[in-house]
Order: sequence, then structure tokens, then C-alpha cells
Amino acid sequence: MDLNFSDEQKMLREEIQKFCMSDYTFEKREEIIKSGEGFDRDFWKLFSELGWLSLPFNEDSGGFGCGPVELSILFEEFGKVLVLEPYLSTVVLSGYIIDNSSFSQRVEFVEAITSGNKHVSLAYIEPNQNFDHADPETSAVNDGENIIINGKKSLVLNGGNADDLIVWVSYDDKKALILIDKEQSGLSFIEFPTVDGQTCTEISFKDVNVSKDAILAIGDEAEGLLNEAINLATLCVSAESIGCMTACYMKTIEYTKGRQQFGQPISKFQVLQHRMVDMFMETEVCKSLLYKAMLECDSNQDTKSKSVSALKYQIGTSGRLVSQEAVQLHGGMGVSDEMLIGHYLKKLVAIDALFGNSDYHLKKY
Amino acid sequence: MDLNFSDEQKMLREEIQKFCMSDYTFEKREEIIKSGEGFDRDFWKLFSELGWLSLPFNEDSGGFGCGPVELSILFEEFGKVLVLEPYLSTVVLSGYIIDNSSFSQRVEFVEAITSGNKHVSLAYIEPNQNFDHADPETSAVNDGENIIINGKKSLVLNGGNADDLIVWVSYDDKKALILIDKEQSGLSFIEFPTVDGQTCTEISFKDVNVSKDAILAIGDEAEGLLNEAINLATLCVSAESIGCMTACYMKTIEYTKGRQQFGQPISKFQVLQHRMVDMFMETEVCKSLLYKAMLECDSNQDTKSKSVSALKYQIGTSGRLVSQEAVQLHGGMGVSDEMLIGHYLKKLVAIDALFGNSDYHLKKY
Amino acid sequence: MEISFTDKDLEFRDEIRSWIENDYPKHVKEKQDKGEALTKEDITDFHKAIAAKGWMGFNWPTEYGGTGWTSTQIYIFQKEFGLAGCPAILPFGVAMVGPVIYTFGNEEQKKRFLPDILNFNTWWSQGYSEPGSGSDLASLSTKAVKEGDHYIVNGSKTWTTLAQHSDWIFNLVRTETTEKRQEGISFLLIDMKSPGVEVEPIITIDGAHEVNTVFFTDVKVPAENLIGEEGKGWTYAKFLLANERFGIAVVGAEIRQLNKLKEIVSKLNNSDLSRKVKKLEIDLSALEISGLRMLSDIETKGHPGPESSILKIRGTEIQQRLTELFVEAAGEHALIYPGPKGHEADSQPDGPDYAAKALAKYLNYRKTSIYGGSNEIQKNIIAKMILGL
Amino acid sequence: MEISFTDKDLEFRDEIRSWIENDYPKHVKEKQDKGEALTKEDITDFHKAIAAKGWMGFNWPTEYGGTGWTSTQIYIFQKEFGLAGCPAILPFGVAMVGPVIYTFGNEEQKKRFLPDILNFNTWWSQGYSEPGSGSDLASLSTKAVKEGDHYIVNGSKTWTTLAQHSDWIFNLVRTETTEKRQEGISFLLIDMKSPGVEVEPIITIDGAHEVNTVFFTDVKVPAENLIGEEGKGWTYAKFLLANERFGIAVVGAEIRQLNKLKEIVSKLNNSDLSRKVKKLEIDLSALEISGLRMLSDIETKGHPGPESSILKIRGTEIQQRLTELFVEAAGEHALIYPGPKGHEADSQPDGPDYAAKALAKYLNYRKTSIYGGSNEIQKNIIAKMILGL
Repeated sequence: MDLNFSDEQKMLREEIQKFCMSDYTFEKREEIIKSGEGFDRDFWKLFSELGWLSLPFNEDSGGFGCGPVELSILFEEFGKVLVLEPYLSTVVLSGYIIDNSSFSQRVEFVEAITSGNKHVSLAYIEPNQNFDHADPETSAVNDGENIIINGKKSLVLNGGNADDLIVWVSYDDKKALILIDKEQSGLSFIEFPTVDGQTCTEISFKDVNVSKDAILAIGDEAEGLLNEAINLATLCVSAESIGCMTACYMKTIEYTKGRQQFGQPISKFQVLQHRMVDMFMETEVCKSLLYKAMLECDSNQDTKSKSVSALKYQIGTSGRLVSQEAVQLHGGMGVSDEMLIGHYLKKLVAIDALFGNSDYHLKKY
Repeated sequence: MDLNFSDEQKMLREEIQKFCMSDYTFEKREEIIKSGEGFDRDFWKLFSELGWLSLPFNEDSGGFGCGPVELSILFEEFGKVLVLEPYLSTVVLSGYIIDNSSFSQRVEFVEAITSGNKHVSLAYIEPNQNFDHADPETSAVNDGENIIINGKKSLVLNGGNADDLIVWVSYDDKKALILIDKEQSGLSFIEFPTVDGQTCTEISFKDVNVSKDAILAIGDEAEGLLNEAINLATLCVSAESIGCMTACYMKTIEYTKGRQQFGQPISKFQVLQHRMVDMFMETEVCKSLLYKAMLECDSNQDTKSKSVSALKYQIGTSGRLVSQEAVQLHGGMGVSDEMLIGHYLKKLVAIDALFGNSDYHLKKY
Repeated sequence: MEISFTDKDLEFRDEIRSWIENDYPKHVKEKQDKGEALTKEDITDFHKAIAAKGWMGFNWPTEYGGTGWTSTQIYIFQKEFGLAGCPAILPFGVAMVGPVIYTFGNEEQKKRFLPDILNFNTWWSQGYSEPGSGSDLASLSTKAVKEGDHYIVNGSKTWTTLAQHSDWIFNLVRTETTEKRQEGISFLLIDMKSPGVEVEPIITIDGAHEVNTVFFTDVKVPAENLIGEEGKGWTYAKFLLANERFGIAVVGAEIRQLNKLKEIVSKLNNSDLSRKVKKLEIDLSALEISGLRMLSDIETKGHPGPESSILKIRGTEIQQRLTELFVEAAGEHALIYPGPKGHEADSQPDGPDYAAKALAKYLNYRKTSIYGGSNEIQKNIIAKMILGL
Repeated sequence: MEISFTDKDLEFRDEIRSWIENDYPKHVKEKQDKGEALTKEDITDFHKAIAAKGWMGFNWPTEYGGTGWTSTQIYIFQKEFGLAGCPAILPFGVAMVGPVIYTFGNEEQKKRFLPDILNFNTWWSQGYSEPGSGSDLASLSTKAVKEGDHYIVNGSKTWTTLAQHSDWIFNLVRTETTEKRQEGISFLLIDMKSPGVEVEPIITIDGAHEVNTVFFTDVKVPAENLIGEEGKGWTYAKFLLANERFGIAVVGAEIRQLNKLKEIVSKLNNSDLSRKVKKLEIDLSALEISGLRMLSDIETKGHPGPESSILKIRGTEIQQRLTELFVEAAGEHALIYPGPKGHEADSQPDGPDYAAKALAKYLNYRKTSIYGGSNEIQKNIIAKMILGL
């Protein structure tokens, strides 16, 4: 048993922290959101150059073969400054599926992703379902050498910027994951802003005709890939939440120390002190559950999905509490859009909505 | 709409308060508990003389015809000093059933109760059921002019002191309430102390042979009487809880004002102040729900049972919080058996166990 | 004691309902029912319609043109408006500055300001909080210096709700630097069109422009705009705060929201959410009775006690919780947020139609536990005034 | 990073398990498994058995006769004992006064006291709290006045756990009245058989006699019983507190309790209770990892940080919550309470057999958030030491 980060992991964290603290200012972030692009392409290029886009990919596809621990470090640091770039969508969700599939162009695709030139989005959510997407209504049927896809997917993260889509479909009496070029005819898109300043897309498929070569995986393999990808992504957003919560309590401490009321900094009021202690303790509880989940995922233990559910349940509950308290203790400034603090609250709403909320995961646990 | 107590009601409260404050000391109460009798017979006589035992009975059976409001006043005041006397068992539960039944000796029984000479206990709980006792396993079967009762009842409040029992049984394909003299052969008793310093009894019925005249009610009438009695009793213990909670926060305020730590009374610590405010507010919320429930019971509205469920749910939740906080803020003194404060906590445990706990009533609501 | 309404109360309620049925402006109702944002004109139309019926002074005595209603009637009026989904009646004129003027103002001021409030000819704002003084109101630093028959005002007020629409603003200003900070404060009315008054929007986390900072630079305010005596502003401010009857006013609207939520949740087959909704329903029903208990006290004692702080705390907790449960009901669809105005009619996402509004409200309502004296301050008040700590 | 145990750790665990299997005294195990109260003899037998194996100094360095185990080993040892339902190892000797003696005591004292602790020949008590000084420990007033080669001690200590059985008590006493209150405090060992020592039971709300008040009237204590320097007692007391590793020690026992609860609840068909149990299971699993994180820190930095306050708070919250859920599981049968010893074998009520024990524990465990520095004090410590407030 060893709960210390390795030297490499510590160095990775420092590198990410350095970027986040110096380059990812509130003003820069606002600028990215206002651009309507969803993210900053220069930053994405930088992520590629720093090797961050290669972290989780298998070494035989040119990646660094890093695991859940390194991804947790990355996302925790991203959470602290609310990084908008679509790492979750392109690298974690789609990247995992492609990299671990038996897809013939796997290596080329991974290279395109890690070089920062390609974005891929995973389209698995359907509008009439809630959190549980095991049985997609979107269907693929055989048509000679090709297959024809019909249906609708919603809440596709970064769908607007994606070059390709991975679509989760029913295929005969099985399920399948199919890779589709976004330029393919028969696709239509509506883009929406997300509550955390990113974008997502609703995609309709009308007689979309693709070659059978586009099938990434079928049956048990497809289900396994999707579940593993979502499990890993759930871990990542949970780590991101912990970054948010950490920033929330640290910024609240800082703010209350500077805010004078009744002749003293409000940080001197015992009631506020104990509430900041509660914020801190909630964050620590989440961190402990993160350690458990990331290490169980790392060693691929049978209980890993249960540990991730425990984590996501707690993240939802604690995240809401911590971000609401952060806003409350900031007073009026907390609800102003010009302070970062309210944006953590919005991020935590978004994360609760992703991959199953608190109640969903408690039930699943 | 009028939420003010009448002058008569205020006078009743003052009279009860006067007794509770001057006669029902902690020492006296400890003495009663140690006596093993379950209650003080002189106090019971006094309750009779003051007319308190007559409060809820119909005027045509010699009662004062008072309703849920007066009972709530009585129980709230009783709760403040943790009165042990079996008013709930004899007057509310059994009294209500007898008084509102078509039993031939109704008036004599009520007189015997109000004069303080008779105790009657309601035996409706069975050990293999939890909170829901609609279908008793204890059965009565015809045997010529008589009926034969077999089965077991548990948690019979004040059963050890009762002269008579009202037993809830299955009778053919219906239910019935049967009045049995405790001296009847075939009965056996085991007495247990309750967590709040009273006593209850487990009663076995082995071929107990009674006349059919002993049947108080059958079928819908019996179910109605039992449900009404339990509903009224639930209201009463909820009012009693509010008395306990009121005493909890008031005694905590008093204690913290006197307790010096770090050079000042601990009542000056803002954290403790806010927690006492929470105790107070919880009590007030319960009081509002009590008003609603008692007035809806008073005017016999369709929604009364729902209002009582809302009340009992909240009482369970708030009662636990308030009594735990009272103990915590009393520090070591809170867990000492020689201070009243811990006894409120025990009373509130007992009340949560009576007539359905918090979760049960939320589900029912 | 009696929880039912008297026949007279029920008659009164029917009168209110009949007005809502027939005279609640249709174009406002339509937008409001759909949850669309109201324009300045819509809000004005709504208030003018109430004024036309003579109900604008619903909480005023008859001698100043009010309805002279009992507390029970005011409660019924507000509850019915809430239940029907009417917009909130803006409190700044009729509930805040109005009673201060008719209680502490001179005859001249009463004549000048009260009729315009009752007819909604003037839109008022409240100038209390300042960038440096939030909960510690008495630390305010906006200065009013007497020069001849004018005050020269310099400083700023913040979190000023709808100041972008307002004609007048009532302010707490510092007219003197005294040892006891409360003693140098005065109550001054300022015409928003005065030179030197500037309004700067504050965008809140829901993306809405509802509050503002108002800057005063050498604003010349006639001395006759001072209410009561110089240095007594704190007293008037406290009177005003005690007059607010938070928690009762919103019960009707909250019940309406709860019923909507219950309808949504009944279709979701989600036992966790159903349980939470039940709890909230019980909380709300307790809040309503607590409000009624306070009204009873007012009828008996003539004024609400510090107990109104409980209503503020519980009321905002319930409001906020309700918005949270709508967001929970939206499930993963809570990811999309198009801003406070909702989606364009031609680009609705597939999913529950209430999701965008739910988010807007969740984000917007974070303010309720902060404004009007934060809930922490309310607890301090209860600790001191009720519990004697 | 690695969450699994090494092979060496697993071997160690098997050794512990094998001792429990073979050498955990059977008569103690039997009572303990049934939840029956242990006598003084039972507790002594249990500790003597551990001592016989050489494990009494599980947290001591080898040079003083301890095991010299790593933090991980100590954790495994305590967890396995807890999982197996062993009684808690009394902390007063081995975890509290022992480390103070071998760290700050002189050679004479080490020789005199340490072997008896390791062999459980002396039963120790802790004399910290006083009737007037609870959380504010430094306000203690028990006086020790030097007269020749003795101290004369007058005063009282309270909440003294199992003082009725104890041979010795370690005390914080005031040897000087100084401006800074902490500076006049000394650390003194007192033989409970000394004339003038009196033990008065305190009965707690569960009806148990576990704690006491100890009175000292002109008690003559040899000066050689003073540990370290006069006036440095506060430093030693703080060292002792920091050495407590609450929350880790109880994890095993709590997991055992939780598993019992899960078994009970699985038969109840009560979804509300099942949900609460799940939440608690998650809390407990977080607590365990938090404890392990702290152990990692100790291995790295050599000592636990103020983070141990978090474990105290969360640990006691979880303990208390667990007892609550047992009471909830008992449903209406929680009405009966026969006292801490449970029912006589021949008069068990019909109903769940765990009900009486559940109540005893619920009532008894209210103390856990009060003693050892109340949870309020722990939050003050976190605010100051960790958050810098």
C-alpha cells in the first residue's frame, strides 16, 4: 500500500499547474467563451506539444500509456481554473474507445488526436432516456456492404467541433459503436451552449449510409468499450470537481480574509470559519473516494465501477454544498458573473448532469 | 381564520404549567421511575380532581368535550417536564375508543377512567409487524355465546397497571376491538422498561374465553375507532415532542449562558448561537405543523391524517436533531443521567418509535 | 382557533380571483405562464391594472389611499396572485418607501409622492447596499453634504434591482460622521434623472441583467427630498425592514411551482426525487402556517416581531430547494443552458421543456439567501432578539 | 501509488488473524460476540493475552519493548482486531501515558512504568478534564503544591473513563499561576491507592457506569512522579493528543458493525433505510482512505498533521450515525430499553434481538463527539491550523 504520488506524477502536476495558473486567467477564459468556438485552438496545440493529449493512449499507438492517476491529476488541475478545452470528449471518451478497439485505422486516428489535428465526439445519449443509455433507439441496419443509420443523439459534447463521431447504435439484436465522418450526408446538427461555458450538439441521423468498415466494435466488445470509457470519464469529471471544490474553499478563505464587515475581516466570524471547515472536509472526503476509485481503476479491480459510483455520488452531493457555500460566503460578489466563484457552481451543475447524478450513482452503488 | 388560543385554552395551559413547574421536579420524576410503578398515583388522582382526565371525553359521558387543541396544550406542557403518567395510554388511546364506541357500559367505563380509578391499555401491536398493524394475527373465534382469543401483543403501553385491555383481533374475516378484564384467565404478561422511563408489556393470549358482550366494535367501525385513536395519539405525542424540543433549546440557552470557557460564557460563541437558532427554528417548524394538524383534526377535515403524518415525520427528524444538539452543547453534562437534558433525547427516541417513525410517515404522506 | 377561512374571507378571495380571471392583463399573463421574460412595459401594465382597481396600496391604511385590508386579506390577496402565477408586485414603492413616507414624511412629501406610487407613475429603487457595505449596512459611506437648500451626494449603491428602469431611488446616505455610525445616516429620495447619476449593469451568474450599481457624482438633491429628520435615517430603515413580510408574499407562487414540480416528478418514476418533493411540500406547508402565525401576532400586537427573520431564512431555503429539485428533475438535460431568456422558439433541444427555466431559476435564486439581510445576519438577529444570546 | 497490500503486508495480516483465531481468549470472545458487558477481569485477560504475544506496544519503538511496526502494520493490526470484534485496546497506558514517559520521562521512570504498561500490570486513567474546564483544558485548576520531595494535590478530574478499575492516573495539574495559563501546567502521575483519592461514579444516559469524577484531597505525591519539567505539562499533553490516531483505530470495528447492519437491513425491505446504509458505507470507506492518507503522511513526515482532526470529526459522526441506523432498524421495538446490560436471558421481548444493544450504543455514543476535544474544538483547530483562519 502506498498513497504517495510518484515523482513523475508530481512533475506532471506541477507542469499543468504552471500552465493553469499563468495562462488560464479569468479574462482569457471569458474571451474563449465569447468566441463561440467552445475552446482555444492555440491552447489545444500547446496541450499536444506538452504531450498531454498523448497521456492515456497505449504506447503501441504512440501514447504514454498513463492511467487513471495521471488523468485525475490533469483533471483536478483543470478543474481549479475551469479549463474549457474538450479533453474529456476527444481524448478520454472517444480516445479510449478508438485506442482500445480493433479498428483498422486505430493508430492513425490516435496520432491525429494526439497531434491536436482531430476531434472526435461520442454520441451515446438519447433525448428520451435519462442517464441510462444501455439500449439505444438509434439503429443501424445492413444494406449490402454498407449500413444505414437512423435516429437521434443529444448532449454530444463538443459535437460542433468534432471531425468524426462515434455513434452508439442498435445493430440487429446487438449493440455497436460506429465511427462516422461528420461530413457524411444525412447528418444534421443543432448546437447548444452548456451551463459551464462549453458547447454540446443534438445530432439527427437520417438514412446515414456508411461502410461496414466504420464499425468500431459490436456486441459485448462494444458495450465493454462504452462502459469503460464512461467509467473513466466519470472518474475524470470527479477529479475535475475536486479541483473546483478546492478552488471554491481556497478562494472563499482568501475572500473572507479581505472582506471587512463590522470592523473586522469576515473570516474572523466563527460561524463562517466552521462553514469553511465543512467545505474543506467535504472536499477531503471526495478526495479520499477519488484515491480509492482511481487506484482501483488503475489496477482494474472488480470493484472499480462501484468505487466510481461512490465517488460520483459524493461529488454530486459535496459539490453542490461546497459551491453553494462558496457563493453564499462571497455574498453579492458570489452571484456576479464577473467573479470566477459562480462559474464553479455552474461547472458543478454540469458535472452532476454528466454520466449520472448523485441519486443515480447511489442507487447503482 | 384565527390562530390565537382562546382564553379558556390559555387558562388550561397556565394551570398545567403551574403543576409541571412546581410539582414535577427532576428529583420527583427520578423517584417515580425508581419506584417501578411507572407513574405516581397521587398525581393521577390530582389530574382527575383538576378535571384533566375528563378533557377529551364527550359531554354525554361526563367529559368536557375538549378536542385536539386542548390535548395538544396538555401534551406540550407535559413534554417540557417529561411527565410519566399514562395519560396517552388510558385517556387518549383507550379512552377515545371506549367513548366513541357503542359499548353498553361506555358511560361507566369513562367515569371510572375520569375518576382516576381505572386504567385501560390498548393492545394492538404485534411483534412480527413493524408500524403497520392493520392485519392482526391475534384471532378471536366464536364458541357459542363466547369468543376465544389466541395470540400475542407487544409494546402495550402501561399494560402492567391496566385493569382492562382493549385487544385488536381478527374475527372471522373482519377485525374487532375486544375489551378484556386483565384478571381473565389465559393471559400472561412480561413487563419491560421503556427508554423514556415508563413501562410496557408483552401479553400472550391463550384460549382466553370472553363473552360476546365484550366486543367494542367490529369491522369498519373497529378499524375507524382504532385509526382515529392512533391518529389522535400521534398528534398528542407530537405535541409532547414539541414540549421536549422547547425545553431542549431553552435549557441549552440557559446552560451556555452560565458555562464559562476561554474566558467567556460559551453562549457568546457565534457557532453555538447559530446552532441554538437552528434548534429554535426546527421547533417552530414543528409547531406550525402541529397547528395545522390539530386544527384539521379539530374540524375533522379529510386531510387530517395526512397533516398528522407530515407532523410526525417532521417531529422525528427535528426531534432527533434538536435533542442531539442539546446534548452536544451541554458537553459532558449532556450525557450525564443526572441532568434532564439527556432524558429529552431518550423521550424523543421513544416517540419516534411510537405510531410510526419519520420515514414511515413520510412514505405515508 | 380556526384554520378555515370565514365566509367573508372566502368572498374576498372570490373577488381577487375574479379580478385575476378578468382583469389580469392578458399579454402579461401569456408571457408569464410561458416563463418568458417581461419587458418594462409589461411590468408597468401589470401594476397599472392593479392600480386601476385601487389595490396598489394593498398594505396601506385607507387614509393614504390604501385598501385598509386586514392581515388575513393581504395574505389572501398575495397568495391568490402567487397561485395564479402573476408577476411579483414590486416592493420598492408600495411596500418600502411608501410606508416610510406616510409614516415619517411631511404633508408636502405625502402629497408629492404617494399618489404616484399608488398609480405606479413612478418606478422606485432601493439604495441601501454599497460595494463596501453589504451585511454591515451601517458602514455605508455614500455622503450627502448640505449646501444651502441642497444636498450634494457622492458615492455608490449596489445590487440595485431594476435600477435601469427606475425613476426614483430612496437612499441611506451619510450626512454626518458620528461616533455611533448609525446616528449620521439620513433617508434621502433622489430623482434618477438628476445629473451625476449613472447606472452600471451587473450581470449575474444566470446571465441576467437585473441588478446594477448606481453611481452618484456631485448629484444635487433638493433638501426637501429628505425624509423626516437628518440623522434619523437608520430608524426609518429599520422600520422599513420590519415592515417587509417575506415568506408570506411568496407562498402562493411557491405552491404553484411545487404543483408544477409534482406534476413533472409524477411522470419520472424516480422514488428519490419523489421523496425530496414530499419533504419540500411539508416544509412549504409549515412555512405557510408560520406566516399565518406571524399574521396573527401582527393582528394582536400591531407589528411583526423578530420572528419574521425565521420566515426569511426558511422561505429562501425552500425557494432555493425548489429550484434545485427542478434541476434534478431535468436530469442530464440540465447540461444545456441558453441563458435567462431561454431557447429561441425554433431551436429547442429535444428534452424536458422546463430544463432551461429550471437552470435560470436555480442560478438566479442563489441571491435570495444573500439579499435583504443575508441568512447569516438573520440568524444573528434571532440569536440576539429572540433567544437573548 | 498502490492501494493493494504488499505480500509482506498480507503475511503480517495472516499472522494477526492467526492470533485472533487461536489466542484471543475464548471467554472474552464469547461475551464480546454476544454483546455482553465485559468485567474488569475479562478486559485484563484480553490485554494480558496481547501482552503475552509481545504486541501490547504495537505503536512503540523496539528500544522500549514495542513492536516497531510501520504505520501500515499498525493499521492492519487495529483493523483486523476491529473486524474480528475484539474489545478495544485501552489507550490510556499504551497509547497515551506510555509514549509520554518514553519520550519525556527519565530513565528511572521508564524502568519503573513502561514494563508494567507492556504487561498490563497497571491499569491507567487519564486526568485531563475538570468539572469547570472541558474544552478549555488550559483553564484547569487542580493544584499541585511542592512541599519538600512531595507535591500536595487538591482538586478533581472528571469524565475519567474506568477510573473505578484503575491503578494509576496521569494528570495535568497546575503547579504555578502564570499569566499564560498553559505555562503553569505540569504532568504528574498519581497512584490511585494514595490516601485522599476518591472515585465517584457518573452514570451516563445509557445507564452505564463507565466514567467517574476523581477527587484529590491533600494527596501526597512523590516529586519523582513528575514527568519532564515543571510547567511543561502542556507540551506533553499536546504531544499526547497529536499521537492519538482516532478514526483509523475504529475503522475495523465500524466495518464489522456496518456489515451486521447490512445483514439486518437486507431482510427489512425498507428502501429508505437501505439508502441510508449505502450512504454510510460510502462515508466509512472515505474515512478509511482518509486514515490511510494520514498514515502515508506520517510515514513521509514522521508525524500526523492537524488533519487528524478531520478523522476525529468524521469518525465520530460515522460512529454515531451507525448507532442511529441500528435504532431505526429496530423500528418500534426501540421503545424498550432494559439498560446497558441488556435483557435477562429468561425475559427477552419478542422482536429483533439487537434492539436493546442498539439503544445502549446510540445513547452511549453521544459522548464521542464531546470527548477527546469536542468536534467544535476540532473545527476550531482545522480553521486555525489548516485553513489559516
